[in-house]
Amino acid sequence: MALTAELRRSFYEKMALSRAFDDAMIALYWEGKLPIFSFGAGPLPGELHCSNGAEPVGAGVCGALGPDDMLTADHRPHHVAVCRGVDLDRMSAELLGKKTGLSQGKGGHMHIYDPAVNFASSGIIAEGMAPAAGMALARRLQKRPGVALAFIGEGAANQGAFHETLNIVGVMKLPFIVVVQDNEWGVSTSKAESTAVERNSDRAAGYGMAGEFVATNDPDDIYLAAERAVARARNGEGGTILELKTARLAGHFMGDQQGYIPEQMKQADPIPLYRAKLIRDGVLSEAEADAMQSAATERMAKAMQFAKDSPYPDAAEAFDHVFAGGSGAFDQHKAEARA
Amino acid sequence: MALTAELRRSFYEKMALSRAFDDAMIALYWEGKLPIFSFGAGPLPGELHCSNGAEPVGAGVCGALGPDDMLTADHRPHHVAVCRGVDLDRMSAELLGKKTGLSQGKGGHMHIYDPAVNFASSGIIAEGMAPAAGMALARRLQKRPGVALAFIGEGAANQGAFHETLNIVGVMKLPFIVVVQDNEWGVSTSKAESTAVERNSDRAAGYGMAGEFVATNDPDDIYLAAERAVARARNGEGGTILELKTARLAGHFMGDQQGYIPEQMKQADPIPLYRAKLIRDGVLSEAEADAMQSAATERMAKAMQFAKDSPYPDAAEAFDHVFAGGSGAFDQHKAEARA
Amino acid sequence: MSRILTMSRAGREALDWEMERRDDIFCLGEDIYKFGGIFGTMDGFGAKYGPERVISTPISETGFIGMAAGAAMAGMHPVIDLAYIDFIGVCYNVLLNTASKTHYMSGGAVKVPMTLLIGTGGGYNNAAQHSQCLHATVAHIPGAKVVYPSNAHDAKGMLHTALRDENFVIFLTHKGTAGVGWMGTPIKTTLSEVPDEPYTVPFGQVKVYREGSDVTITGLGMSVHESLKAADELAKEGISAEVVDLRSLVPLDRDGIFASVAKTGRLVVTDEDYLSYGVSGEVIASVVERDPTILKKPPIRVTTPDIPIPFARPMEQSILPLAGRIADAARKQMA
Amino acid sequence: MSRILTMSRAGREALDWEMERRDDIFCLGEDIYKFGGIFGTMDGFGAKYGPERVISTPISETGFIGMAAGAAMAGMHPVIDLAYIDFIGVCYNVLLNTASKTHYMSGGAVKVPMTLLIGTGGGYNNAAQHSQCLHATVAHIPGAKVVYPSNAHDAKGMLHTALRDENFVIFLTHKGTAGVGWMGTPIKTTLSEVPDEPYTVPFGQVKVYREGSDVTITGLGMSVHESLKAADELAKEGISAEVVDLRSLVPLDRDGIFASVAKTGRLVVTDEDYLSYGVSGEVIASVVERDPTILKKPPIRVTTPDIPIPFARPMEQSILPLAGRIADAARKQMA
Ligand SMILES: Cc1ncc(C[n+]2csc(CCOP(=O)(O)OP(=O)(O)O)c2C)c(N)n1
Ligand SMILES: Cc1ncc(C[n+]2csc(CCOP(=O)(O)OP(=O)(O)O)c2C)c(N)n1
Ligand SMILES: [Mg+2]
Ligand SMILES: [Mg+2]
Repeated sequence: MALTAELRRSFYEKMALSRAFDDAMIALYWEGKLPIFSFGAGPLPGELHCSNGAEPVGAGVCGALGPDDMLTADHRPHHVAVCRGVDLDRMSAELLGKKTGLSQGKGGHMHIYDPAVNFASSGIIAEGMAPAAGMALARRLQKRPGVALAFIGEGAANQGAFHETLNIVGVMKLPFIVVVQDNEWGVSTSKAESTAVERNSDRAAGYGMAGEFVATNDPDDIYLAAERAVARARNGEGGTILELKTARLAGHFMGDQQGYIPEQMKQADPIPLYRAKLIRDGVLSEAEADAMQSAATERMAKAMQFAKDSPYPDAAEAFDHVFAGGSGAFDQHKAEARA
Repeated sequence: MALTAELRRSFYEKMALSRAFDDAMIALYWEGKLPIFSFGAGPLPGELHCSNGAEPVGAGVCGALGPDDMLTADHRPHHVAVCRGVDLDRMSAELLGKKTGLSQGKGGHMHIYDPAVNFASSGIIAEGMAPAAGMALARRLQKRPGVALAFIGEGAANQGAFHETLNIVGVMKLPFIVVVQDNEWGVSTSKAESTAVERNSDRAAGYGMAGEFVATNDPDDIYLAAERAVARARNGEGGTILELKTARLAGHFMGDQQGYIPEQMKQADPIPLYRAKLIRDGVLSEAEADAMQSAATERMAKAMQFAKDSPYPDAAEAFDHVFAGGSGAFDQHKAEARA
Repeated sequence: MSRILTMSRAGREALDWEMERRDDIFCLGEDIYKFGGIFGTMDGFGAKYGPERVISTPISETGFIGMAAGAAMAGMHPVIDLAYIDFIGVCYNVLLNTASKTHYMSGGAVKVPMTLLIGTGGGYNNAAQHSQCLHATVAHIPGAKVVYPSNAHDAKGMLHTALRDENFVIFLTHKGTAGVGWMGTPIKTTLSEVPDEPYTVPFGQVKVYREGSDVTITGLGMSVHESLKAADELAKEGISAEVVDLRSLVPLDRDGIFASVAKTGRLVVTDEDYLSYGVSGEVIASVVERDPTILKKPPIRVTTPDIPIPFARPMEQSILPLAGRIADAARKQMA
Repeated sequence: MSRILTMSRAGREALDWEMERRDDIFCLGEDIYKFGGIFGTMDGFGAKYGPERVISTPISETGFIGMAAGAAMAGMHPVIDLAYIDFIGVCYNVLLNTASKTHYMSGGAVKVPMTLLIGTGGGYNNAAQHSQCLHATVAHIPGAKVVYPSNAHDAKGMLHTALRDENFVIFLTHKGTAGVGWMGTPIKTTLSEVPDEPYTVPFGQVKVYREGSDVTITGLGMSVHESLKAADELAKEGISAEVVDLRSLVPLDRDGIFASVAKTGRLVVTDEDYLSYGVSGEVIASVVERDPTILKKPPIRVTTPDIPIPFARPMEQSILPLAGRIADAARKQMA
């Protein structure tokens, strides 16, 4: 699909919505955590890894996908989830641990699952690599269309699962794309400190697959590279390592002071840049851009209201969903434990 | 060191000794296992992975090493151990599970340790990668010389530990060499079926290190490539993936019928080829070669006699060496268990 | 009709029957296309079902077991052959955090139906890295079912059950019980009359292998057969031992264990896994947390002690929970 | 001289003292150079000891922990920070087959002295993959020592002991007990008077935190402090609870546990790890295999059930072994 004005406007809309999601969650996160910080306090407890700055990855890559395609994300899933079209109300409710959440409050922000749009995420580094490749294999066996994508960080590219999965993908020529989101940091460790090669996309040669690198953190460029990768996958030409330079503007997680980041490594916010570009290109007017911004903020406000208004799950629900369909003896143990 | 006639003669001697070791063990292995095969039967029980055909790797690489260098090998360790100079009597005794064995009968053929020559081996695929890199790191911290080498098979190059270790070696520029012994097979799976790239040495670019590939299974060529890799490591130029085409003439392990190997993939025996070459080059006469052969056979016969004449460990020794220096409460449990 | 089969052949029959009828099942594992899996469970499947459904993988356990989990999430039911349980160390995260927890973490939105075949145990001088049981290590994971047939009848019935389960099932078989060519003559008590027709054996029920009135001996996998040997010895001495096969670790049939001990009043727990923090302690705790007064004597554990498995035969044979040690423990109970 | 310290500061003091005097110790882990480790055990060490001895690694646990094992074999004593125990899945083979078994498999020829620092536990809504205890999973490995201080005094003394041990020591600390900035106000009972001077606390000895005569409550890590809270409650009701901190899982002080239960005749076992195949069963089995008749009542386990840790606060708080559940169990024992 060509990079139409309509498509580019949708990129901006999605990026704005993703940012609205993170900003709303960040604001809520600090409730109950000041003056004394504690992961477990407040209405949004636990670790929170926000996507501020990575929105172009979500918008550009998801823009190149169809409904059959399958995605796994990592501990920083919001931008991919929002741009993929994961149910915003239920995702918000999940972050707050509510019964109406996508996982009925069992998962939290690192464990976002929405089968309706083939989206899954989890919190162990590089954990999503192999399952995504397996989803691609499943579709091949089912003779159904669909490309699988694993979204990981540049830090995850040094985990064994990265290597094992890409080698198998190469051998089987599976329709698989690993999106390496290079935001320069793995917690406090820079890519140069952790990675023996400048570009992970250069590792593609070691797996008999294609490598793509986009340096701009611009959704247009990301979309075009993703589209090439998706086309190869659909044509049976196998996998791609798609490495995208991006940004991490809100720290590793909430509470990270980022004192370790030197001035010259401060990263730019891609959203105002893209806004200016679209206006320069005559794709968007200031007024339209503002309208999109406020639409995003309103939509997110609605989602947050839904989440806040939703009830918490009952304590006893903790015993549900351990096994699908239950299991005789386990139910008994469950009953005992409940008693 | 130049590839002198003396050195080449020593290659032949070492290869002959390694082969004598395997042939003697193979002969013994079948005692007690016919007509009904059982891993656990006979004087040499357990799995046995022999090195027949891989002798040039041991001779050529070890020929380029010094006493400070450190080696880890895998489940197929004999050729590396023999060529490194591991105590032949005690290694033979270990395979037979005798008290005089290198591990006092606790290890068996997959677990050969001889600190006197910095040699270790173990049986989980690619398990030796990271420990070898750690030995290199230890020497750097101790300000002592020494290059570390991990000997693995081409099948092990698809294990996560391969990737994680090489990336760290690349980042830290450690004096480390991974010797990828490409004998074409991982059990019944060919390299083409398991590996997305033709040469693992090409994966070196992904780790910012050098790659070397030797196609001949000839100790002279292997020695020269290994010497280059060792020189780089000693000069602080970092690691090397040294991939060596070699042969697996006695099957994956004893009992492997190898029915899966097509005619055109049958592999040549490197020892007669090298013998002919040395004679062609006037480095060795037929008589000298024969003398070396029988010297090897005799030396191995002596080792096997030592092993056979040695006593088995007492059953109760099973409780020793769980912890260095013992441990109060464990000793008590040990005593209870012994009672 | 029915015939006497080994566990290996019986298991193969179940998998073959299900694969013939269902497109969602496919097999993954090292060397399975040519070798049919460590226990021959997929023997001949390469030729019969082709390389698409019988996939020989690289030596990349995190890769292919993780892929199996993803394929399961996408509607397939993968059957994976991991060969030896000693190898779980290189793929443990897939078991611990992915396959077992995704259904829960998704609030039931995502199912992960997959069956992982693993061989356990030693006794054949394969040393510390190829002889472990480690069944407690996988049974401690919430969200994974763990079953452990010890005979051909259960192997077929429980594999049918596993293949029809919507969850992650870890299907353990002790190498010495399977009746495969590389382990010598099959153990008689592992063989059984196996019906041609498919049938299921439910998870979570102990099997009383042999009724007895004096002492309960619990076992799993190989230790069931050593317990039966011991029971024969004991019978000659007039001691009537009841041999209880746990069969399933998750779910565990605590009622079944308690019922037998309540009857005999004496308990010997056998286990080839390491002593501490494992199955043996759990079995004893399950009994006494209900009622310690049913015990006429302190229960005795006959297990592999907390030591790596030694290679040499005299050492390995002495530390395994073999019939001799089991019978001695039962005699102590009667003393 | 001595001061009140958190576990975090106390542990740091021990490591700092040893590193100042010994060249064989160096540190490996993710982000330790800039962040000083999950518990601040290496706080400021980057600046003090430099990047050669305080190495921030890539996210490659099999790589850097395997390297630590190799460095140990070559004469160093690495101290590794693995952050959360939930991550053992990606490096389990190094723990299970390399670091723990090499000394044995080499017949004592090769030593592997290394200390692995790991954080455990939940209670702060970090969900199923960042809240596990899994201490039973590492304690089941033969050849690894596993210790678990619950207060500042033991944290310093046991870390000195670990750093002077010739073996692989897994050093566990419950995140909620460490007294680190991201977990809120430190729990009072984790703080202690800590001498400036170095001292060692031996492994394999339980610590009786609080003497009592009616019921024994065993705990480890966080559950010690929940047990103490429960004991306070119970005291008001005239129930005298003895709180026993296991402190060390390998070796386990079975005598110490038995002595307390022999005195009180009643046993409540607390554990934040999953119920089945873990520490709670082992503690009960250790007691009754010696003598079940010392128990006046069936022992009760108060643990995290066999379910993944749920995210939402109402669910997580209900499944953890907190003071309320512990006190109820003790009351049942007295009823
Ligand atoms: C196996 C494993 N090791 C360590 C962690 C802890 N951890 C969580 S996020 C993170 C950094 C990941 O960096 P990167 O992959 O670049 O993603 P980013 O946070 O930059 O988006 C680490 C080390 C983990 N979750 N899993
Ligand atoms: C992690 C792990 N997976 C599987 C095995 C079983 N196994 C032992 S040797 C082997 C084949 C290894 O092939 P390669 O690395 O090429 O070495 P070769 O046998 O050819 O010398 C396999 C799969 C193992 N020991 N460890
Ligand atoms: Mg990053
Ligand atoms: Mg090979």
